Amino acid sequence: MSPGPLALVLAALLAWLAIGTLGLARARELVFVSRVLFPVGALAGLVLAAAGVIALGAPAQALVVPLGLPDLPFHLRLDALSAFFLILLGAVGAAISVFSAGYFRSSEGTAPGLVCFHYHVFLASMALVLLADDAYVFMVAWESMALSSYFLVTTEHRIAEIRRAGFLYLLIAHVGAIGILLCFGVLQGGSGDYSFDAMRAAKLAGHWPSVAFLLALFGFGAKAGILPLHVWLPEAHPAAPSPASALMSAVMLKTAIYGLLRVSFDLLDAQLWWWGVIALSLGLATALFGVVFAAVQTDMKRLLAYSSIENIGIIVCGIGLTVIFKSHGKTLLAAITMTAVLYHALNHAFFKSLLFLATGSVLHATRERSLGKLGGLIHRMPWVAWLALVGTLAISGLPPLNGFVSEWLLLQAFLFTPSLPQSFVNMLVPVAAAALALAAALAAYVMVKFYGIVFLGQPREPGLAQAHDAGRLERVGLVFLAAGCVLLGLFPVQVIALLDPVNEMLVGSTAGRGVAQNWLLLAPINADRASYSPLIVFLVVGAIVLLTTLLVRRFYHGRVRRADPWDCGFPLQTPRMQDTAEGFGQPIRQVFEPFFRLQRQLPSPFDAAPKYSARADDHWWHWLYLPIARAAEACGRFFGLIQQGRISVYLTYSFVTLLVLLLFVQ
Amino acid sequence: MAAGIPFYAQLINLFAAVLLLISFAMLAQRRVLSLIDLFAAQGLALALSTAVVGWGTGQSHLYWSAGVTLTLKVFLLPFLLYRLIRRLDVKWDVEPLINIPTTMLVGIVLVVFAFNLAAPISNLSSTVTRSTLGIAIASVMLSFLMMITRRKAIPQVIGFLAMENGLFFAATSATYGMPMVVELGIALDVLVGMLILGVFFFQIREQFDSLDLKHLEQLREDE
Amino acid sequence: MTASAFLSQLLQLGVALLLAPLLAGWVSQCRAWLQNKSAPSLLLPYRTIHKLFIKDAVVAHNASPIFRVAPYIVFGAMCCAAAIVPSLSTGLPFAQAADTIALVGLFALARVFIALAAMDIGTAFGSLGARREMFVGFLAEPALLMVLFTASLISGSTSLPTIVDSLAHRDLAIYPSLAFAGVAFTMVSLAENARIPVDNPATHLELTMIHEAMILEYSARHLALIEWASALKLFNYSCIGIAIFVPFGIAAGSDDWAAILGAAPALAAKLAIGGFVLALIETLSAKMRIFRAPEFLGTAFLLAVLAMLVHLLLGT
Amino acid sequence: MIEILLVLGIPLAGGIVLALIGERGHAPTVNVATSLLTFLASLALTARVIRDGPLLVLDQQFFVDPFNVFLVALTAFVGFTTSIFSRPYMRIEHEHGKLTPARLRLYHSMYQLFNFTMLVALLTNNMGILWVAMEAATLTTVLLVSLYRTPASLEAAWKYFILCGVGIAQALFGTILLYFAAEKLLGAEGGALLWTELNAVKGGLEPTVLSLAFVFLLVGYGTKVGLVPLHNWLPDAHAEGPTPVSAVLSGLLLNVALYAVVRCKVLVEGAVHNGMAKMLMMGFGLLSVVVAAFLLSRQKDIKRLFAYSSIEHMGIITFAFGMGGPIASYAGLLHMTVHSLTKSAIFFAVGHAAQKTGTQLIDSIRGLVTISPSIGWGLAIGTLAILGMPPFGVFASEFLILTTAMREQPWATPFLLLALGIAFAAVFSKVQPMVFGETTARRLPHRPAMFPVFVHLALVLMLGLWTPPFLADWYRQAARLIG
Repeated sequence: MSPGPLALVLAALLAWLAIGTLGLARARELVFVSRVLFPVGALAGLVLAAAGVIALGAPAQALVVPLGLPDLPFHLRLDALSAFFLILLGAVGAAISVFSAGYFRSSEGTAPGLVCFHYHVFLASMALVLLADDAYVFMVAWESMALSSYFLVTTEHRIAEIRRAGFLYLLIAHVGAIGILLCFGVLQGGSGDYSFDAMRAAKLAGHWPSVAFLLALFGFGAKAGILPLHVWLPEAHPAAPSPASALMSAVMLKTAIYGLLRVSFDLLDAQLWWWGVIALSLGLATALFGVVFAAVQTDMKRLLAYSSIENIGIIVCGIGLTVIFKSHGKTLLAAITMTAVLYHALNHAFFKSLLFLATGSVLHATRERSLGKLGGLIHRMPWVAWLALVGTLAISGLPPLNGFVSEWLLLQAFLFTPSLPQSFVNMLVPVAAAALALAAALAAYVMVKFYGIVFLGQPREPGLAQAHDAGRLERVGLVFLAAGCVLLGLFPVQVIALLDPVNEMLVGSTAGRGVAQNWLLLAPINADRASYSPLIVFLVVGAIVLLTTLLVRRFYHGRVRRADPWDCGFPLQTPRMQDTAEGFGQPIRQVFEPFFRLQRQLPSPFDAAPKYSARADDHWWHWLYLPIARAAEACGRFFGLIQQGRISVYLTYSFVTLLVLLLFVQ
Repeated sequence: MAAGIPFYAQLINLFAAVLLLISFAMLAQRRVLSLIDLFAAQGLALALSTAVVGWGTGQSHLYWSAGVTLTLKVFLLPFLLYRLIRRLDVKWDVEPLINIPTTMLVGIVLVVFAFNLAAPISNLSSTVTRSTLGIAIASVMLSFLMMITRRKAIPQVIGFLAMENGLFFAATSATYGMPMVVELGIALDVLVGMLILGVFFFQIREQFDSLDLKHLEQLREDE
Repeated sequence: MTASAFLSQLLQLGVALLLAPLLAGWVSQCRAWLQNKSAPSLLLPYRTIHKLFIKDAVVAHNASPIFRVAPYIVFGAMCCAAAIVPSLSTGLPFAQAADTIALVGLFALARVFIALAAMDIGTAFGSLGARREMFVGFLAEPALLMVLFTASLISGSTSLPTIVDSLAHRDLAIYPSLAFAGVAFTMVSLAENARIPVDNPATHLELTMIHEAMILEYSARHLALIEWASALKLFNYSCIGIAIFVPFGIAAGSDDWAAILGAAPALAAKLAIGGFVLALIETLSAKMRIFRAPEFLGTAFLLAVLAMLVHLLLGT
Repeated sequence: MIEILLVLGIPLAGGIVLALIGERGHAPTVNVATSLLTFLASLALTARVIRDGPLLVLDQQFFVDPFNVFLVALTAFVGFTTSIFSRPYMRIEHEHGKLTPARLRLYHSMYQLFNFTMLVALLTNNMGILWVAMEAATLTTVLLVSLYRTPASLEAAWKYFILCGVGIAQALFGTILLYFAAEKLLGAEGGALLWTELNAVKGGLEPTVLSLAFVFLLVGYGTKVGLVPLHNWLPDAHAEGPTPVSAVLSGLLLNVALYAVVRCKVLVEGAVHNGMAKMLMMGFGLLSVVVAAFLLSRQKDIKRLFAYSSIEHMGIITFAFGMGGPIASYAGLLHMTVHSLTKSAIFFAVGHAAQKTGTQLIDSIRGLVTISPSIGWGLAIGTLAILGMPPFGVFASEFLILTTAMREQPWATPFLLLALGIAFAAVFSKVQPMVFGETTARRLPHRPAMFPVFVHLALVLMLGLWTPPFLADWYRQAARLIG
């Protein structure tokens, strides 16, 4: 084995597999599994991230492992793109592992060792996806990833809902995987050589590149949750234990992004502008759809899941723009957009896992997932609440945190769009920018709802008074992720410089040199056109806040008196008078009514125990999935008619088949 | 019958015609016992034609083959079938699923089809008996049709055996017979198959009190 | 960064901080005149702020630190925004650190914090206000961004000083896109500054209030900071409007101090007119139902997008 | 040569011995021992072939080439593991009063004879003997299918017998036509039915005759493969017979029938160059995949479910062989191997599950992992493997088939995508609640014989990640042979 980062990555990968196996061997020993195995797994994650950082700057390393099919051994390759996503996986994975060490307790449905096994296989297969350099090992890793995460989703398999969610997840993942498989079938160009090197070299003629791209979009889109293949996401994420949801949302969705980038920018040698238009439109639709649905959710993990759909939409939209730029040879702009895409992927991994883990802690402390039964947890769980606040602000895209940086870059890319040959695309771009801005603003709405209802206000249920804060290991994980959000937000120039090799590789140009005017100032083209320095903004806001406080204390005073809330003088105040999740989402439900399939249950005026309920369902179920299911059922019934038990009829089939074939041959 | 072909070939053609005729007769026959008789007659025609081919072409192993056919299909199987019917006490007439005129019409279409099918092949053959291939195919198809149209177990089996006869005829007429080991194997299979079927009849009767195939229509997908 | 640039920066920040309450006072005075009421003093906002600072802060029992931190952050964000928007001159070195997108981001930051603080106490009004504020914000924010984008597209920059430079100091050109953007901006400003027809800053009627509902629980210095921040926000919006639509008179760079000081009367005049127009609009229109707000803001958003499209279509 | 004689002789002798000794206590052990010996003999044969290369022995009547050698080993192996599985399984069936000693005797004897016929069919070089052996395989299994003597099992056996009998009669006609065509080139005594001889002269065979012959052979052997619309016997026979029989039917018989089809296809392809054989096989394959996928969603009986899954997989393999080319044929061979291992493992697990819960109805089996983790996980893993989840071998072959199809026969891929998706949904949605969730059954005292299940699954896993070089070599040579 050649030394260097690849060796380190492989070591981490094997370590994960070994940990998983150990967990399986000692499945029932909770303390061993949680206090020993998970932290060691976290260490492996850190090693992986470090190796990724080293590999970003280094030339690509390749390795052939004599496994797999006889003519197709496992090709592994560590290049800049893989390295970037490995950093993401390693860093976020490490944090989630540490958190998990404190999270998994006994008396959960599945033995802890089994969870440990699936968890680490999941991690290892994601790493392998990123390393894969031929279609076979890619697919093996890809499906292992789906499978192990399926088992994580169905940890509590006794609940029928969760089984249903798991089934839906695995089904869509599998159909998507077949799409990817067919995509590789196109890419190999009939050569029978499935290594990525051969695919890079293959020159596809005619429509084949477009077919490959569309198949990739379909296949990876199913995993990423692009409309209309998103339906599994809001089901599976809430069903899984929180660390698993975090891992799926933060990292697994990114492997789909990785795959899309790998296929469209690495394996396909030229891009067509209309691919970009498709990706852009789909991405925007996904983003808007996701955020609007997130706004009306009442389950905190479902809300976050829809928010993941939104973020994936933003990323895909960025990919679309990159394709448009690249196809017109504007490599510098493509590099900027690509930077935004990668940056947002990284950011989303950090803040979304932070939030999912926070919901995990809340879930543990309160046994409650429904927003309507939470509230006021900032007093009971200060650690979780304050760290979640960082995540909330970051995901809302507020300066100076990380979410803002990537949105800023992406918006800049839209603004810099030069006039393109297709006037239709020219018109699309501003509309896309507007839609993106709308999605970002709605995200803030959603996150205020999430944070305000879970952590602020008064506890909506008496039981919440017993909630306890996260344990020490959990806190470490959360702090790590929150720190990541802050650092990624404050030092974009350094991060973008790190991304340069990836840009160089994918779009043939670097953004870093242009983007970084100096170490403080982020300026994509030049400082006159646009610049942003989060550190300065942070320091200035901080200084003003500090100065104001000091001055107020200096010239006036800092006295505080505690009293009951005033509330316009209303005498009776109960926690139930606060907005519920439904209430908070109601304006959005009203404004975006066509988005939903609303089912309201209104009480009659004479109802003794009036009950009101409103459900916002996904149209796609009724437009796409149920019709497919019904069509399949109808086909099944039709084919069932063929087989109606009578032997004469069966003999007739044989006979007719024979006659028809004889006629055919003649 | 064109002139100039040897006498034995004319004989074979005659037997072929008889075979086809018997096939039609079986298609039209309602009575089980008569079906067995017809089956035996078909076997006899087959055995004779095999022997004639052997005589005409000097292929001595065809005599063996004819002997096996005679023993098996003229004596042994009809005998077994007779015994079965006596033991099972099922001498009823059989009413086919499709009425007999229709069946006959379909049968004629099949014969035309079979002849058409065989025509290009027959011209390729070097054997003098080549024109009988079409008849062989036709009788196979007619037997197939018979199996489809019968609603009782025993006539269906007789159809199956008649189909085997057609195949044998094809083997002897078109190619002067298959290698001996194969023929023996086939014969053994037919015999064992018949024995197993016999066992089956008893089991079915035991279960359903009848050999009507309508009882055997429970496993299905269309509910 | 040169010393004069730094001075120019400080000067404009100071002007904003000091003039903001005055502008608020001016608007309410105009409004009173227009409505035939006796007008409060122009300096009333200063006195109110001072009075509030003196008082003891009353904080609800279950208020979390977020509640107490929020006013400072809102104030900080608004100050920061004021440091980006050119009022007298384009010599704003700090604007390099934050462009128009960051400006919108800062407004959003303030909005999110005030909304969170409103939800913190857990009263019915608080969460109602927070919900409505975010509701208004989700349409106003992208609309504002699109207005700014239109200007950015014209000038090829997202940095406000550069925009002003290019709009004010180049050859005069007529930009039809700015007409759309102007209407959109006016609508957004009304909504964002809690003005009629979207909100009414002078009411505590539960059915209508948005901004006031959020800050019901605040008192003393916290309330003072929030009031000041609101005034700053109004000032900022006014300056943004001036900078984009009537940038003439704003000095270029930070070296020509005569020009910078000369810009002051122009600014005062523009603000005075702007304040009057605002009061006029408020007087002439009626408060909308909250669910008419999305129609209002949606129109603004569409107009802003249209402005961009018009710019692309007609080009310059 | 001695190895071939052993491979064929041991099961034959075992069958006779088992028929003679009747149902004594040690009969299952004798059964296992016979199968073990057969397996060892096949290993010896394999070793011999690895050392010496292909064999052609006994007056050219038997031969071993890369195509059949692994199938022989596979057949012997699955035969062996199934006999291990059947030992406790049949004992418990006996204890439950479902079987009498006489029927157990029949079962053991016929089981060995069935193995014998399979091995003959694989090893013979004579197309006529191949036919005889295929027919004999039907005859031996038909009694096994009706072993329980329930109405349903009798019905299934009757359909099996008649449909396969009629089908295979067509194959005989095809064989006659083949002989008819070859005789002119090879002479009546010149081994005109020997496959090796035929293969040598296939270019000179008359195309018209061979086209017709192929139709008859395809319809004939295709009935046994279970190609739609000739498949109707298959689900019934699988569902109503004892589980070990279902396992060998799916795992072995279908393979051997497909082997016969492919042998014929090689000859026909050599003579007829219009791609007729390819088209027919691809068409039948696709039709089988699609129809089976839709029917999968209607199943209520767990064994029937997996019977349809066998039809689906046979369709995939037929499609692959039809497509041809080194990769697709290679994939077809691999798929034959892994399908037979996986499917028999699934049937083992299903058998135990059905025995534990006392029913074959899917809706009545719930929460297997709770009552017996090994059965539950065995079934879950087996199902995932058969559905084409990596890293199992089924995935490897489907990978190759699908990617090749995408380039060579793109029109077929939408159907494959649709069918695989629906099959996945159908099977997994039924198996998932069986494996997971709250259980409905109580614990039964007996321990399941899960050893064969996990051995099979381990092998399938291995084939997904690593193929032994000699096996890969055979696959490659056989793929070249198949074309």
